[in-house]
Amino acid sequence: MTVRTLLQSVTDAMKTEMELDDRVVIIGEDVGRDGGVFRATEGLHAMFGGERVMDTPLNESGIIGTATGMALYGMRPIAEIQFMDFIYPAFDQIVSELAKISYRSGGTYTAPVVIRTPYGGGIKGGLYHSQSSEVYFAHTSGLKVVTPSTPYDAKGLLIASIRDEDPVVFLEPKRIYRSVKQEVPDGAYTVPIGKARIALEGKDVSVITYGASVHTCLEAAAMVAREGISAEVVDLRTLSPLDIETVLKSVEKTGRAVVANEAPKFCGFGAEIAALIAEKAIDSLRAPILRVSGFDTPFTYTWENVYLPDAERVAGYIRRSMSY
Amino acid sequence: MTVRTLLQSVTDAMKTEMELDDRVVIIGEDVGRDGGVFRATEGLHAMFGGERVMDTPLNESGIIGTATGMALYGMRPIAEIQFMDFIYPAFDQIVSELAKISYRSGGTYTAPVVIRTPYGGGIKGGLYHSQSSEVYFAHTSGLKVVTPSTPYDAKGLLIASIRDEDPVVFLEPKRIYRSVKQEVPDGAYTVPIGKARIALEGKDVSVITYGASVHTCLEAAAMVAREGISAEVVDLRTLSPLDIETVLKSVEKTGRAVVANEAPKFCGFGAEIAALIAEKAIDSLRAPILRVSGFDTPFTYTWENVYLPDAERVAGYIRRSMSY
Amino acid sequence: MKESTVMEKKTGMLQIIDNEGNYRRELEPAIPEELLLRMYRTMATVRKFEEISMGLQRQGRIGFYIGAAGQEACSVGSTAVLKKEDWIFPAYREPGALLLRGETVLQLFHQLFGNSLDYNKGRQMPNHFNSREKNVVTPSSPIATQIPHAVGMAMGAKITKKKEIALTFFGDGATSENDFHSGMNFAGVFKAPVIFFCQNNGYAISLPTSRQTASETLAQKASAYGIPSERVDGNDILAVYSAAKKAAERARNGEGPTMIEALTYRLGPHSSSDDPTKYRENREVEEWKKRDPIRRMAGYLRKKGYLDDESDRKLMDDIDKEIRAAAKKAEAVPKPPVESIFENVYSSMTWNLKEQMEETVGRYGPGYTGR
Amino acid sequence: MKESTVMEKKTGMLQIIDNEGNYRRELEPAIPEELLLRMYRTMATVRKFEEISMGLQRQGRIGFYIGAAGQEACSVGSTAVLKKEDWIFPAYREPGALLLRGETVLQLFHQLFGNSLDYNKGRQMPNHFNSREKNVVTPSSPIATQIPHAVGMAMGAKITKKKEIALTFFGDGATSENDFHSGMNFAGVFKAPVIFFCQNNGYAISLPTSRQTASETLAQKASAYGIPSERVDGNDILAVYSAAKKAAERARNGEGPTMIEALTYRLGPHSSSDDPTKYRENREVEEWKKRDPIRRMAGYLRKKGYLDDESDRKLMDDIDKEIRAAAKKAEAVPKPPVESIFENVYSSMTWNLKEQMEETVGRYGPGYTGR
Ligand SMILES: Cc1ncc(C[n+]2csc(CCOP(=O)(O)OP(=O)(O)O)c2C)c(N)n1
Ligand SMILES: Cc1ncc(C[n+]2csc(CCOP(=O)(O)OP(=O)(O)O)c2C)c(N)n1
Ligand SMILES: [Mg+2]
Ligand SMILES: [Mg+2]
Repeated sequence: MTVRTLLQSVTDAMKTEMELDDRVVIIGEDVGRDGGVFRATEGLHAMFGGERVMDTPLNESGIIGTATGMALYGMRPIAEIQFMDFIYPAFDQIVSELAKISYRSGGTYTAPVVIRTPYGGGIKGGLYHSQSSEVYFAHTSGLKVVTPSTPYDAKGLLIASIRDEDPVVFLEPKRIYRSVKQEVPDGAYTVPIGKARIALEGKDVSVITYGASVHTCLEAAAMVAREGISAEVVDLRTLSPLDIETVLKSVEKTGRAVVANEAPKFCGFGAEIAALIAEKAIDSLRAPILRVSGFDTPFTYTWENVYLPDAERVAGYIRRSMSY
Repeated sequence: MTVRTLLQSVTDAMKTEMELDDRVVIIGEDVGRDGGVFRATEGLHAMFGGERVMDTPLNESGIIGTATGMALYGMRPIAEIQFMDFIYPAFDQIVSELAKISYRSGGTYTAPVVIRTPYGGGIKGGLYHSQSSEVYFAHTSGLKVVTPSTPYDAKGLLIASIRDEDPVVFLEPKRIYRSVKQEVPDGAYTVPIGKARIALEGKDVSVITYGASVHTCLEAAAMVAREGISAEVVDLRTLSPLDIETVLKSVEKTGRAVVANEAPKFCGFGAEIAALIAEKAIDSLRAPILRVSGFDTPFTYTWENVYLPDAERVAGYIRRSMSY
Repeated sequence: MKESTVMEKKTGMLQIIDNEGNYRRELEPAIPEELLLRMYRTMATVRKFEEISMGLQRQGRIGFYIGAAGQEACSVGSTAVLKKEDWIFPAYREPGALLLRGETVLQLFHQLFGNSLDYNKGRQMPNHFNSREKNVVTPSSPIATQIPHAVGMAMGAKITKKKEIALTFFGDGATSENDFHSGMNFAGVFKAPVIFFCQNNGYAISLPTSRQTASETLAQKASAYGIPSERVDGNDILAVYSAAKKAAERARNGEGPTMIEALTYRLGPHSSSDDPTKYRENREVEEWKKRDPIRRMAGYLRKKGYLDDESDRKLMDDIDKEIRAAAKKAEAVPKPPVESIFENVYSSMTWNLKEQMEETVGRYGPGYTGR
Repeated sequence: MKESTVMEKKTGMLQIIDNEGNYRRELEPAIPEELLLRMYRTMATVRKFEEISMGLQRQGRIGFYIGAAGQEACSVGSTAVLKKEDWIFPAYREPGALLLRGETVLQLFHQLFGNSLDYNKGRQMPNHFNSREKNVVTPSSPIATQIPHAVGMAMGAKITKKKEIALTFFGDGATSENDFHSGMNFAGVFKAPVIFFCQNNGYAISLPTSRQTASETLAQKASAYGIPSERVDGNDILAVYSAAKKAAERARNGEGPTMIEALTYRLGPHSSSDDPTKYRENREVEEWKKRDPIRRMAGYLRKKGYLDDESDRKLMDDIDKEIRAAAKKAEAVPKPPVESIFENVYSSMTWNLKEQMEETVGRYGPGYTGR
């Protein structure tokens, strides 16, 4: 066990798998000598050389497209996109190709690519270094979408993603890259894809969340606990395939649901959670299903702290749900 | 008044606006001499010449990117994307640029581009000529998303879109391009963006839908009417900004909601409708909110008729809602 | 051979056989008779397969067809230089590549009918031929997306010190797409062992190549990526073969990628949905019919003494019978069962797909195939 | 001038002044003294602005900075050939373009601070300078996306028979992006009056140009699109000016687009977040410091008799004062009110934005500016 940040866990997961499996390679912009703009691949170029840690030209569809070709060929590429905000030039390669290769070929070809990308606000990145567009990928059949909130999960989920036969979009909450630390086992282990985690047990209201927002929600839960409200915080860990059972079990227990994330609200991932609850657990509900999200605007530089739901805002929604 | 198909109304809308406003130009693949693969621009190249009806190289981001440049310059470009399935190479230009230009420039620049694209299944187009990915655009702040279900609306909404200051993604339900006919006024008129339409009044259950599915839902409503169920069919017409008032009013009246569309269900547009109802009208509900959608798979060729929700499937959901 | 107004600009191109099959001995590649005859048979099969399939399409027995008539020498001539371990990343006008590698006409028909024996399980439109066994990688409809895949595969082969190379096909229109740019650039930078085979058939649906780009030739686009390129007469099987052979050798020798621009022409419509009279002159089509690659190869084979009237007639008869029998057989094969809709989205079925499958089976019955 | 190992490959480039300001008379463009001095002042302002802003960044008073030191001649020399009606589509290293057009340092600081006087209303990171009034179009962070915009604007000018032309800036890395490919190709096909100005500063963050593409030069990429191109010494204001002048004339005469590859170097880090010692040698930086474009221009101006020690010192003092005063002033300007978060998403506010705004105002109070 070593105390690691979330970022260090990401690096360690890649290193661990690259040592165990020759087929694992890294491809992306500045991932080599530079070690990545967030230092996620630091040291790996020196350890594994330029053929396994590939600096690419500045072109995201080339990164994903060639990674896909490598995966078709039997390799296990990890493609880094520098910021989620820059993933869109590769969108066609992701949604038309990567996501659909297994289906369109009747399963005769598979493309087990992991796309790692930092996402979310909180680093003063303004409009184009802060986005959370997970729903584009979660809506895309054929992709798995994973996002850890702790160093332990980051390592275990990333290793599971690398080993998965399906393409995985692995979203790294950059705001908490360095702020969360935890004892993390050395060597390989996996955290299963598709399984949520109860980050905090509670009985009055279910707060369903993921990524960096998990920590905001835990803070909010601590706030309302002082008012006698017992909030349960569900950390989804995987957005697709969703762990519907854990979500429903929690809501059936508490009778109240608040969905929290930092993406724009309209048609955001929170909508699916709300819709599923409204379809499958409506009779347990004692209050409207509330969503606390980013605003339906692009991200903003100066007002990022207002844009991002903070503990106080989440707590406000919890109270609103409780007092209904 | 002239009897027109939905497709003819689209053509007529463009012709009408091009005659009234020099700034309106058309840009896309095969839109010129060929008249477009669906013939939507037939005759316009002959009428307005190659400088206002521009055949482009095969590159969607070039189409949207140059259209955006023209719009910044004060023109009113209509960009055609041959199939919605081929819009993804332009995704970055759409979500990073077009949608965000007004916001990021503090409103000093605007980019009033209309992106027209045929979408949806029903023409034996298989995996890549049948997609309904409207939610990607509806989730993107800064874009308006419009989709007509009748020839009258097609013309009025398209003219309104061309005149709108904001970028509009105008989705044309290709399955009903030629099958729906209607008396349509000659000359210019608009149908307001952001206003839904009650396609059929009813009192027992609200069926909320849009595009080609409107007709499927009307058929389903006719089926269940024979069983004594009075279904109200709401045709959204605009997905973003959504006409929340009309939706809520209908659901508050009927107490039951079925959301119908043909896109994949998970994180699809139906989720937002369900979530909004669950947030704002939960107390009126007498049944779970149901969604009848395409499957959470890519589109399929051989089984397209099973993939697409037909009247019988929609009727099944209406009955399920009623018998709850 | 008369100069065309459409295709051949001032820049030269490699040509070995003329319209009558006369050939330039000093350039003639050494191809064994057996292989030459197999190439010829494959080209003729592609042509006949198209004729019959277009008929099926008009009768509504298949939904769509997208033909290769006039372009057969391109895919066949280039595929002929590969080893069977090499990989092919096709677009939609390369049934010849599959057939030359031994894929059966019957299998292609399974794809056209989208039946239960189709490798794709009926998920794609006709002409999206895929064959894992023959290393022909699943094509999609979006133009040019296969190009970076070919490059990635080739990079993979290089990294893992394997000898396999990649061949990818695309059209003139595809050179405008983003993925041409990214694929070519990555290939140049990583010296990937890949052959970029561009079939410049003069049009992208209705758009003539002269409006596709202001570049004099498509081949010269390769220099933007530090990649050598060659222009060949795409209706000349020997020219195609020779250029591809050289490119394959470069790739195998670690010298990196090559781009080939083959000047050719599609004699038919863009697809069964297209009306080419809207955008091109019949005169032009007639001009190109004179350069029919199959007739030209037949002329060559006759001159070499490998083919005569009788063997040619017999061959055509065989092909015709094989194809008609295969069409009949494939049409009789049932659809994949409805459950198949939900397979292969993920390596194991997720709860939401199971839910949707159960609902579907509830309605149509288990194993339903439409009958 | 010593040849660099990094940048100048065998292919030639236009150079007019050397490191000491000696110039080749036969190539010297005719630029009025007043304009030359304005260009010089602008370049010096850019440099000083950066020095002071990087200081503010280190003190945490602004969040980020992305500099142009060493590259000032590129944006200033090319902008100088435009008329004020022409349009500029910048990336992030062109404050010089705005300043030469008369935008104030104060306004640039409003942007860095993201305050209520920032044209962008505080929505973008520092260095995303936009000025509707000066026809400098709103830049974004994704690389190369401005290129097709410039082309579209130029196509629009051509269609509507206006005389305006477009100038767009981008880096060496940007030439690999999809939008370079699409923009260049559309410009070639539509003969759009646009100048593509590529600042090849040798690196895209950490990636050297030699790994960005296998193409010998970036200029030769233009030939893939039928576009003429020229390579110039990007640290030589006269060379930049001359090439841009020629390109602008071509554009105005209906001869279409031109690409300019300017060989330059960023003396500082990629941005305030970058550590360039990870990927480049100090020796290389030192080598390039000798070619400092401002020093070279100063040498030229002295030789022309337009500048001497005293006037230079006074100029630098003025600039320093102006900038420090502006920084202070901008820092004191309050943030835009919280309500502004919800503006300009649409031309009129939608119900969901109103709802979110009301909630926000409910929490922070109307007109809240953080104070
Ligand atoms: C991304 C994308 N845009 C548009 C289309 C529609 N489309 C199908 S084929 C085609 C033309 C392709 O031209 P070319 O590359 O020259 O190949 P050819 O059909 O001539 O063989 C177009 C525009 C598509 N399939 N994919
Ligand atoms: C689409 C996209 N991908 C990645 C980035 C991250 N990024 C910012 S600047 C940069 C390098 C740009 O290099 P170049 O075009 O040479 O311009 P320079 O910074 O050298 O002026 C990168 C990769 C980005 N902004 N946009
Ligand atoms: Mg073509
Ligand atoms: Mg650079």
